[in-house]
Order: sequence, then C-alpha cells, then structure tokens
Amino acid sequence: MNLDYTTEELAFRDEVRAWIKQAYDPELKKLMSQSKNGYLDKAGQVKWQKKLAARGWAAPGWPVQYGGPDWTPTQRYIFQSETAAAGCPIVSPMGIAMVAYVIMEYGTEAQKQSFLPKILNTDECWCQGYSEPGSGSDLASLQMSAVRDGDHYVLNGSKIWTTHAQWADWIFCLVRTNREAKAQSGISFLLADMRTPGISIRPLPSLDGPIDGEQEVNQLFFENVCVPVENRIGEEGLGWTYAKYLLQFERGTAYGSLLRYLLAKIRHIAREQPAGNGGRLIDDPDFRRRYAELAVRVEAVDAAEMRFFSSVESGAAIGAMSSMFKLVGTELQQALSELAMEALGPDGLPFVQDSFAEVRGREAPVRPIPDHAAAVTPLYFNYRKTSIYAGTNEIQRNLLARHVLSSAGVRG
Amino acid sequence: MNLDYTTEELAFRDEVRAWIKQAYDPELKKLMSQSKNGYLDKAGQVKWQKKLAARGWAAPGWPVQYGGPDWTPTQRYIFQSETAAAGCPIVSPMGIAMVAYVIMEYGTEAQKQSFLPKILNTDECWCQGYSEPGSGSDLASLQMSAVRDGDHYVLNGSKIWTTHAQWADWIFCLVRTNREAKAQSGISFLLADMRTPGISIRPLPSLDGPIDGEQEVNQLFFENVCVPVENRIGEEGLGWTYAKYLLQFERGTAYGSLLRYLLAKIRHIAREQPAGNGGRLIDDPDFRRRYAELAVRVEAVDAAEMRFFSSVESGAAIGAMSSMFKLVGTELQQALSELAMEALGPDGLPFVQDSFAEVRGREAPVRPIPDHAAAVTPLYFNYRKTSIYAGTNEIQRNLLARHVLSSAGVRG
Amino acid sequence: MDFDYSVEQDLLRDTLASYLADHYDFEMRRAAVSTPAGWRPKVWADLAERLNLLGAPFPEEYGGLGGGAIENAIVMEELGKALVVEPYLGTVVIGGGLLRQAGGALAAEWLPRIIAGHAVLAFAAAERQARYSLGDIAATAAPAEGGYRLNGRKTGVAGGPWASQFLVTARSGPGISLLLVDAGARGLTRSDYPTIDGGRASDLSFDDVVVPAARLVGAEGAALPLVERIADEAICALCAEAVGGMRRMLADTVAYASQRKQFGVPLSTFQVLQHRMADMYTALEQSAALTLVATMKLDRPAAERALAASAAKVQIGNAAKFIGQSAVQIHGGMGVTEELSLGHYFRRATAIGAQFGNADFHLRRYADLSLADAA
Amino acid sequence: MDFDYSVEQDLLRDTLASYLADHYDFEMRRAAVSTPAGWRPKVWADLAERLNLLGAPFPEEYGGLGGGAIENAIVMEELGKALVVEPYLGTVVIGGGLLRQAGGALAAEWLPRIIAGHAVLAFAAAERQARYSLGDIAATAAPAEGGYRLNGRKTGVAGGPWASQFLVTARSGPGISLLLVDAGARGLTRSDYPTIDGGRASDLSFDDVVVPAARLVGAEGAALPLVERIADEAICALCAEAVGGMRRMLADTVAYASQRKQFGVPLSTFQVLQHRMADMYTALEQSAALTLVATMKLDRPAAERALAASAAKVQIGNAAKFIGQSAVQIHGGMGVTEELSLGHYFRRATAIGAQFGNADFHLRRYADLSLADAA
Repeated sequence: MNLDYTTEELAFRDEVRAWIKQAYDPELKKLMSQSKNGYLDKAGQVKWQKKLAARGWAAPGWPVQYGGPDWTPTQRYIFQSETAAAGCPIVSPMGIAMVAYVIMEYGTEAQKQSFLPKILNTDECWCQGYSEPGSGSDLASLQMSAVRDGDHYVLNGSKIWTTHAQWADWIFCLVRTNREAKAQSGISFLLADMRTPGISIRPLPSLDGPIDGEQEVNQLFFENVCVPVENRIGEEGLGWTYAKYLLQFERGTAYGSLLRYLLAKIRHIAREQPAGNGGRLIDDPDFRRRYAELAVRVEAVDAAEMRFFSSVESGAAIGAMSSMFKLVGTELQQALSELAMEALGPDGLPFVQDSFAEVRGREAPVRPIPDHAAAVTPLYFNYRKTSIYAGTNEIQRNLLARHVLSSAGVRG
Repeated sequence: MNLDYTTEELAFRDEVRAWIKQAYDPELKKLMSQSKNGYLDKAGQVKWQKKLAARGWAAPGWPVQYGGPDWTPTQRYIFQSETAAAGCPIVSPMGIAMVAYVIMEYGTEAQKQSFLPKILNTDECWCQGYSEPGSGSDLASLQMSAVRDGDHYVLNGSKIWTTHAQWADWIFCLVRTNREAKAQSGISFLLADMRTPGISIRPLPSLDGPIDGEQEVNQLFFENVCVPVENRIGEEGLGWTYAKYLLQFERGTAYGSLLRYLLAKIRHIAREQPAGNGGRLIDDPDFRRRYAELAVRVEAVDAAEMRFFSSVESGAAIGAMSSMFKLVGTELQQALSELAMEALGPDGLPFVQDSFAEVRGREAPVRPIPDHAAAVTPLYFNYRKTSIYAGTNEIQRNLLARHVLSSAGVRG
Repeated sequence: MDFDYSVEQDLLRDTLASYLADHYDFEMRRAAVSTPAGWRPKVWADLAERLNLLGAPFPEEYGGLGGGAIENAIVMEELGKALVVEPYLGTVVIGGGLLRQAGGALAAEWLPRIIAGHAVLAFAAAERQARYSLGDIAATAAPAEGGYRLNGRKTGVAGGPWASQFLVTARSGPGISLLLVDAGARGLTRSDYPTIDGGRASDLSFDDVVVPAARLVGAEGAALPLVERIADEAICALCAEAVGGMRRMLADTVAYASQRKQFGVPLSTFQVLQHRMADMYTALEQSAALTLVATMKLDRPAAERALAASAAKVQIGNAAKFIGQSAVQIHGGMGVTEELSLGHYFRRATAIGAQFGNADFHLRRYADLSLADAA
Repeated sequence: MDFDYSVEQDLLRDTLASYLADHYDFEMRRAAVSTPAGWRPKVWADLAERLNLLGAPFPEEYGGLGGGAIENAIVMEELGKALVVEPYLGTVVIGGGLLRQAGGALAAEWLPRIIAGHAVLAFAAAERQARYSLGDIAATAAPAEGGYRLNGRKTGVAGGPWASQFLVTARSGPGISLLLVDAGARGLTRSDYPTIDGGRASDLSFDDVVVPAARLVGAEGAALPLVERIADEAICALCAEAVGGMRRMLADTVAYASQRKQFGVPLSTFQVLQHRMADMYTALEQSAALTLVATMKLDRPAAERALAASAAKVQIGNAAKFIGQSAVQIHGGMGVTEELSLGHYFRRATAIGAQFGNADFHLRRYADLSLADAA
C-alpha cells in the first residue's frame, strides 16, 4: 500500500503539465476566468478541443484503433487531475465521451467512418436528446415519437435541457418507435442532423444570466423531422439498451481535482478581498474555518476517489460508488461556489451579462468588479444544476441506499 | 404590536422570581447540577413538587376547582420561562400534566376525589403505560390484553419506555380489551396500582449510565394482573379517544427558556475552561462562532414561540406548530448539549455513575472533573432520546409536511 | 406581549398587495427590469400618490401616516412577495429614516418631498476596503467655505441610477459625518451597473464636491451611531422583504411538488421532499417571527437592538439560502432557468444575504455582543 | 498508487478478527469492563503470545513483525469493531512508537518487553490547562543527581491504572523532555476513574519523582517534534479504530432497519431513512479512505503529515458523530439504552472525537497549515 506514483507515471504527469503550460494560452485562460459555467464560447471550446486532438489527447477513453492514446487508468486519472487542477475548460462530453462509444459498439462501419474522426477532431459538435418536458429524472416515460415512413423516421415532439444545442451539428436522441410496447422497450436510438428542417431551438437561459447565443441549455421542438433510417443505431426498439450501455461511460469522473481547483480559486479571492479595517479576508477566522471545513471534505472525496480508481471493483459497487461520488462531488461544487461568492461579500452583487465581451472585443460593459471576482456569483447560480442533472441527487441517494441495504453494501 | 409585558405581568414575573430564589434551595440546586437528565432522584423530585404544591403552583393548567392557579396563558408562559431559566427541575408530567386531565374530563366522581388531590400534592407518583416492545411510534398496534373477568380485568403483556416506573404508585395504561375490533378501537384506558401482584419492572439503563434505582426508563411485565373494573376510565373500547384528548395537553411546551438556560450553562463552561497556552475557551473564535450559531437558532425558536403563545391559532395550525416546536426544540437541546460537551474537551471524558452521591452522603466516587463539567456528557447521551420520544422527529416532519402541503400551510 | 397587526396595518398591507397584484405581476416586472432604466417611475408615483404609501413610517407632522418600523416591515414584505425593485428601502427606510432621526430643518424640508415621491434617495455608505464595516470610511468631508469639500469613492450604491440625492458618509476630523448630496452635484461621477437580482447600483466618485453646511445630516462628526442604527433598521426591512420572497418560494414549491409527477406519482408523495418542505416551512416561520421581534426591538438600547438585528440577519440569511436552494432543487431543471419567477426570487434572496453584512459578519457581531459580558 | 493490502496484512486482520470473534463478544466485553480492573490481562497476554500481535509495527531486530503504521491501522480497525479496551494504542502505537523512534538502548530494552506483553505503557502528556495543545506543559523535569526530578500533574491518562510504565512529558529548560517512569516510582500518585466509553483513565501527580538519566527518551529538551509526530500516529490509529466502530454501527443499523416494522412495513422502506443510511455509508467510505491516506503520509515531511492527520481527525470526528447519532435515531428507543451494543459503540466513537484534539481543534490546525503560504 502506498501513495506514490511510479517513475513512469511521474514522467507522464510532467509531460501533461508541460503541455498544458503551453497549450492553455492566455486567451483561453482569460476566457475561462470569465466563464459562468466552466465552458467557453463555441470558438473557445473548439480551439481548446482541437489542441487536445492535435496532441492525440482528445479522447482518453477511446481504443487506440479510433485514435485513443492507450493510457492506463492511472494515466487517465493523472490527465484528468492535471487539466482540472490547471482550471482548463471542460471538454464537451456529448460527442467524445458519449455518442462515440455507442457508435463504436453498435454503429455500422459507415457510421463509424462518417462520425468518429469528426468527433475526435471537434469538426462536428454534438448534443444529446434524452430528457423531455414531461420526463425529468424518469427517462423511461419519454414521449417523442418516431414513425417509420419508408426509409425515414418522422420525428415529432420536444427535447429539453439540451446543452449547447445551438452549437451542435448533430444530435443523438432517444425516441419512441413503438407506442404499444412497455415503457422501456419501444425506444430507439437515432442520430439527427441539426440542420434538418423542422428542428427549432428555444433557448432556456439559466440563472447565471447568459447572453443570447451562449445559453447552456435549450428546448428543442421537432415537427415532422425526417431522419434517414440509416441514422438509427443498432436495432429498432433497443435504444434503451444502448443508452444503458452508455451510462457506464458517464461513470468514473474524478471530482477531486476540480474541487481542488475551486479551493485554489477561493484562496485567491480571499487573498485579494479586503476584510475591513485594513484586514484581508484570508486572515479572518470565520473565513478560515469555513474554508477548512470544505477543504477537509475535499480531502475526503479525493482520498475515496484515489482508492476507488486504484482498485478493481465489482459492477454493483461501481454503480454505487459512482452515485456516491456524484453526490459528494456536486454537493461540494455547490458549497465551494457558495463560499467563493460569499468571500466576495458586496463584490458578489454586480452582474455582467456578456462576460466574454472584453476578450472578444465586443462592446465592453461596465466592469464594476475586480478580475478575481468575475463570474463567481453566476457560477454559484449555474452550479445549482449539478445536483439536478444526470439523475437528481435524490435519485442518487435512492440508488446508493439500495446498495447499502443489500448485503453487499455493508460489512460489519 | 409590542414585546412588552403589562405592569401586572411584570409584577407576576417578579413574584415568581422571588419565590424561585427562596424555594429552589442549595440542596436542590446542587442535585440539579449533577443531574444527567433534568430530573432529580425521587426524594428531590417530591421535595420540589411539594414546594410548588404548597405555593399553589403545582398545576398551572388545572381548573381552579381542582386546585389550579387560574393563570392567563401569558402567566403560564412567564412561569414556565422563569422556572426553566433558573434551571429548576422538570416537574414529572405523568400525573399533573397527563392522567389528571383525563380523570377530570372522563373520570367518575370517585376517581376524581381519590386521585386528583394526591396528584396535585405529589402524594402519589404516576407513570404511563402506552408504548410496547412491538409498537414504537406506531401506538395503534399495541397488544397488551385486558380480559374481563367479573369485576376485574386481567392484564397480560408488556409496556416499555416507562419513565420512573420504579418510583410510581400508579400507572395509567392503554390496553386491548377487544381483539376483534380494528386497531384503534378495542382499546381501553385503565389505572393500575403498581403494587398489584404480577407487575414486575426491568430497568432499561440509558446511555447516560444511571445507577440502579435511578434509571429513567423501564420495561414492565404484566402477568395476570387484576385491575378492578372501577379503575377503568370512561367506557370500554374508547381508550384511544381519551388518549387523543390527552394529546392536546402535551402541546404547548415552550422550549425557548430551557434552551436559554442551556446557553447560559455553555457560557459558564466556556468561561471556566482553559483553551491552552493561557487562553480561555470563551475567547476562542471557533467556540464563539459555534456558540453564536446556536444562540441565533434559539432566538428564532424563542421568537416563534412568543408569537405563537401570544396569538390564537386554529386547531390544525396548533398541531403543526406543536410538531414544529418539538422538532426545532429537541434538535437544539441536542445541539446545545453537544456543544457543552465539546466545550469541555478532554474534561468531557471522565464518567461518574452515581452523580448524586456527594449530596446524598453516599460513598463519594472519585470526582475527576470540575463542578461545571458535572454530568455534561451524560446529558448529551441522555438527550438523544428527545428526537425519539413522543413521536420521533421523522414522524413530526411527516405531520408538519401534511400541514404544509395542505392549502392551510402556505400562503404565498 | 402582542404580535397582532392593527386594523390600519392590515389595511396598509391589503392596499399594497392589491395594487401590486394589478400592476406588478412577474411579466411586468421582467419587462421593466430589462429596460435601460430598470425601474418604473410610474409605479413610484403610484406608491406616493395613489397609495400614499411613502409616508407610512413618518410622523404626521411631516405629512406621514404616523407609523414606524412595523409599517416598513409590512410594506417590505409585500414588496418582497412581488419582487419590487423600486427603492423603498433606500428612499423611505434609510433616507427618510436618517432624516427623521436627525430632525431639524432638513427633515422638515425633505420628508415631505420623499412622501410626495419627488425625492428619491440612495445610501452611499459602503467603500470597497470596508467590506461590511460601517466605520471603515476613507471618504473625507473637509471644512470648506459655507460647508464641506467631499472627496472619495463609494461602491455598491443600491438604486444609485435612480436617485435624486445621495446620503453620503465621510470622515470629518476624528468622526463620521453624513451629507445629503444632489445627484447632479459638480464633481460627482457615477458609474452604473446591473446587479444579480435585477436591480441597479452605482459606484460613485467624489472629486472636490462642494456640499453646503445646511446639507449636513445630524451633528458634524457624530453620524456613526445614526448610521449604525439605520443599518439595523435597514436589516429589519430587508429581512421582511426576504420573508415575503421566501413565502412565495415555498408556496410555489408546494404547488409544483403537488402537481408535477415523476415515476407516476406527484413529487409531494416522496418522503424526503415532504421533509424538505417541512424544514422550509420551519425556517420560514422562525424567520418571520424573528424579523418581527427584531423590528420591535429597534427602539431598545443600542446593544439590544444590534443583537436582535444581527440575529435576524443571520437567521434570514441562512433560511433564505436554504429555502431558495431547496426550492430550486425541488423544481428540478426548470428551477435553474430564468423562465420561472422562482429563480428571480432566489437571486433576490441571495442578494439580500449579502446586503448590510452577510451571515458570517452578523454571526461575529452577535457573538461579540452576546459574549461581551463574559470576556 | 496502491491501496491493496498485502497477503500478510490480510492474514494479520483475519487472525485478529477470528480471535476476537471467539474471545471478545459483546457480553464478554460488558462483563470485563464492569469488573474493578476494567480489562482482561489474559486477553493482553493472548495478543502477545498466541497472536504475536504486539510486535506488528516493529522492526524484526526488536522481535517485531516488520510492519508499520498500516499494520497499526489494521489492528486498530479490528479492535474498534469489537470495542476492545485493552491498551494497544497506549502501549504499542504510542509507547512503542516513541521508543522505536528514539531508538538506542531504551528501545532495545523495552520494545521486546512490549512485544512480549510484559510492559504496558500509558502516555502521560496532557495537562488540564493545555486543553489539546501538546506544547503547553507545566510539569518540570529538573536535573538531579544521575537523572531528573519530576514535578507536576498529568490528566486523562488513558489506560493509566493498567500501566507498568508511563511516558511523561515535562519541561526541561526551554524545551520538552520525555521520560519513561515506572508506575511504582516513589512520589508518583495515581487517581483512577472510569471514562464514558467503558475505559479507565488516571490523573497523575508527580512530587519530586526521581527518574534516572537512562530513562530519558530521545534527547533532552528535544521531545516536542517526537511528541507531535506520535500524536499524528495516534490520530491515524484512532481514526482506524473509529472506522471499525462505524462499520459496526452502520451494519447494525441496516440490519435493524430491514427487520424492524413500523406501521406494518420495515423501517428500511422509508425514504428518509434510506437516504440517512446512504449518507452514513458515504461518510464511512470517505473516512476509511482518508484514514488510509493519512496513515500512508505519516512518513512525509511534518507539515504534510500534520495536514493529513488533522484532515482525517476532522472527517472521522464528524462522520463518527453523524453515524453514531443517526444509528441511535434509527434504532429508536432501544438505541438510547445500554442494552444494545450500539450505544457502547456510540460512546466509544464520542470519546475518540475528544482524544488528541476534537474536530474544532484540528480544523484550526488544518486551516493554519493549509493557509500558511497565503498569510
């Protein structure tokens, strides 16, 4: 039992660090410092992701044959940690970390050749069409219909919470191809070109107050949208199976490094913020206590993640641990963004809508807040989503409880 | 709208204060300072309650005809506040605040004459037989049987969580007189002499570690216990009705003053406790923050209670508010006892079982802890009960939620 | 002890509530805060003229209705329920409150203008280095011919763009003075910006702004106790506003949970959500009561007043956070959008948490006051 | 990075677990702690002789098994699961740990005695005025002929009544020295008492106790770094013990909730209790992992070691409180009695919370270490 990396792993870590230092350039950094949600604008996202692709690191989880870097789990952990610790942008998961795996496993050869290289290189952006207005965490109740008409499906219905749909070239969605079948059967998995007539986008501006065109989520309306049958993944009616297959790739995000990055951000704020009567916030005992409380919780998550990623677990345990990390990880994201905002005190109140204006040379808004305070309060508002998306934390606790109440969960 | 007492009320308050100053004598005070649960030993309890009776203040809620003091609700609130604020012993509720009301409302003239004066003067002590091993918060499932045999009932079964049964002369209990009837009917309300053959007591020592004979709760076993039919309250099979009637008298305890007393106790501990390197705990910023967090919560409960007791509410609202006060009151009791214990630091670890030994002249144990630290950790352990008894706090939240979800609960 | 509202107080509330129901629904509010101005002077005029509301807390000698802090609480709670951005707090509670307490010619001149809706005031007390400390003031008011020469910077002046006058704190000699300064005064520069709650604020810069001696509020160098008191009054008013917002958030959540189905049953049937709503209710009820208690204690001696105000600000700060976050969570995805009014209540509640000292600040103040005798 | 136990480590755990299953069930434990002695020397002898366990963390040159801190954690977790009161912490982790790190003739003489079960040690470091501060020491060790003259008082010496020797900290000149003192030394008075967790502790009074120079552990006046390090080792061991106790409390709670019915259904069907148990599990898993991480960092530089140990102590303190309180609550009435073993685990968990610094103390220490570069 030991905590140390091997010599090879240390060398890899240094290689990653060196690359980040050069690739994560001042423009990207400046954009990130103004980001309300961890993403850049589309141009920034594409720029960053293409840099990763050029280095061969765009798709850590992919098999080598499709362009993956052939890393060990520890290397993937190191890469994730280093990019998060440096505050790099989130890579949009919809293409590289989601639909690609389904295409690899269940797609036709033509689908693989047509889609995978463009996903790898961010030549095409993807979005995900799962949730619907009537079905939140209860996905099996989805209603959007796809009626077969010759060599097409005709789609009607609505999808919601579609991240960056306005940037997407393609969408992968779950649709109901058979109304007779029970809830989870009768669902198929389709890929649709976002330029297909009949698809319209309604932005759903989130609480962080994005400008038009940079909203994070959207509602989509499908009115008689024709999707060629060859854009179906696998068999008709087995969409739920493919979606479940995909779920395993959603697991295994390590939160620790992102949380440590947020801690560093808070320390930075506290060093800069005055505390009144000549003091600095970083010397304030109440701030220090609150900081330490959260930092210790981060240490605990980090330790549990290191232990988890360094060991081989059974399937049931992986599911439960993934629920657990989602719970504690998102609760800490929220708590840290809250402390960051409160550390700003009155400087947390001014609001800048077009936060990228300065970098992008758009008409600069009044900037009533110092640099270290930029977009901190919006991030707090934005992060409320983290305990809701991908299965609310209530559902994660239900799942975790099932595991705990099973004999496997607890050994006395 | 104003917070001030009237001149009469102020005079009453001063009268209560003056009386407490004289009646709450050094022996009682010393006993209380060593109490692990807010009660004294039997001799102490009886002494205190008889003093109250001699002053005519033993039964604030009773009608004048039975010996009540004829107080306004505000006077009762003042009396409760002053005794709690002075740290006086809890008056055992089983006789004065529970069975007496049932006897007054549903008892025969003979029952009234036989029981009420002795309750008022603490000439006889009572205990309550509701809960059974198989029925915790789910009272309607009780099983103890009472079979009619001429002019007697024959009782068989077991009662549990019986507070101070070993001190009691009488028990009032709910028993099942009809097994055919549905859960809540078929239950009768009986009074039994604790000296009746067939009743045995098994002490259930609580986590505070009482000595033999001073345990707070017990399990009772009834083996062919004969109870005269004339000791039944009201009609056979209507016991549930009488028990529900009684519930309304359990409501309306004000927690604020007890909580303020606990805050004062914590301040006292913090003034006395060293904090290392020459400091005192009361100057420690972490202690001060934790103290203030709880003190503000006490202010909030206290404000809500003052508002509640000074206004007339509907029945539904009274029930909901009583659940609410039970929740926040007991959670704060627990939190305050926790802070008191943690304020002691290492001085919270030594354990004294026979905490009344010194006052009672029994063989004195080693007293490894200073006076202000006596029985603080046991109180923390003892108070774990408060979120369990009288309907667990989970049940209180269920009840409160029902109110909130009804239209009456929330006005937008 | 009496927590009941008088008939007049009930009438005040009902009148305002009824006006807001007609003229201040959420879509009207959304439209107004999206305009460059960010508020509706017409609403302000209505409050003054149609409702005679701006005189609620002022003595009759100034043309007021003879009420006080309780009336402010009633008004603020209703304004909170409707997410009103118009500057009752800055103009009536703080501006008018300071002038009334200072009394004299200034009060006689300006209170009637406030009541009539003609003077809109904003409180320019905060400076960046001070965080929440009221006494940490770098701006200076140096004696000048016929008055004072004002220099320095103020930040986060709520309602700054709408103000006709500012109440400005500045250091004069060893003490703090308070000056009433015209928005158009020469040497005063204003930089306006929106705030997270849909409001507007300003940073102010004073460069040798000349203020006549007649515009000194209270005695020279003796304004700090006045400012500390008005801050406590503002806190009570903000707490009342937050209580109004919390009521709406809880009511919306109960309604949503009762109607929205997941897995075939209403959300309200899930025990963990039931308990969350029970806890939200508890937080709200205690907040409402403590706000009233603190409001009734505003005339008590300074230490007692401050203790109650700080307790209320901590309680309301925590409750608003808990209720807001819980309401968003129970609303799920819709809770994190700008579509529903809920998110806007949540943002306003968040802003209130940071105004006049957040929970951490007031927890410390409470500890220092309540443990003072023990030190 | 590797979190797997070796085959030898698994064997160590299994051997101990199997012995405790046979010789240390709850009723045996209850009977033992009720005796005047309060422990079972026979168990201690078994651990030494039958299991050869007391040498687990010591180098082979002393007759040990060549393990280290991980072995201590394994042993302590099993002792925690069985609520063992015998003094592995005081004798092996602390006493043996100090002697091993000081090395030299004392180590060569005493470690074999510890391993054989013949020397039972207790750590006499704490003084009342110090609260949790390791450096706040009033006891003095003045030079005397052939050694030191020890004066002062120590409190809360865990396992004091059972000790054959004490490791005593005392001020000598500007520094702190550490002395190995026989329990029967002239001038040493012991006052024994039970503790809330079923253990025994002592207050010690030293009146001109003469200690030979050969009994000085480490260098004169230089013991503080040694003591600080051993405190972190003790913290990691206590955390491991707490993890063992938490595992039992959670397992008991899951079993109880699955079987106990209320309103006709098992408690485990209530969503709020399900979520509580999920949170208990989360707290436990993180505590177990952080304990391992802190244990593996014991050989890192002092600041890094201390940061990890304090983090673990805070996490485990909070987790043990949460798991203990929740377990009691879910058990209902039975949870607050001495009948079930649960309450005894809860009391032991509570005591661990206060040993070697509670969560408040370590939170401050963590803040000071982690924000040091920023100051």
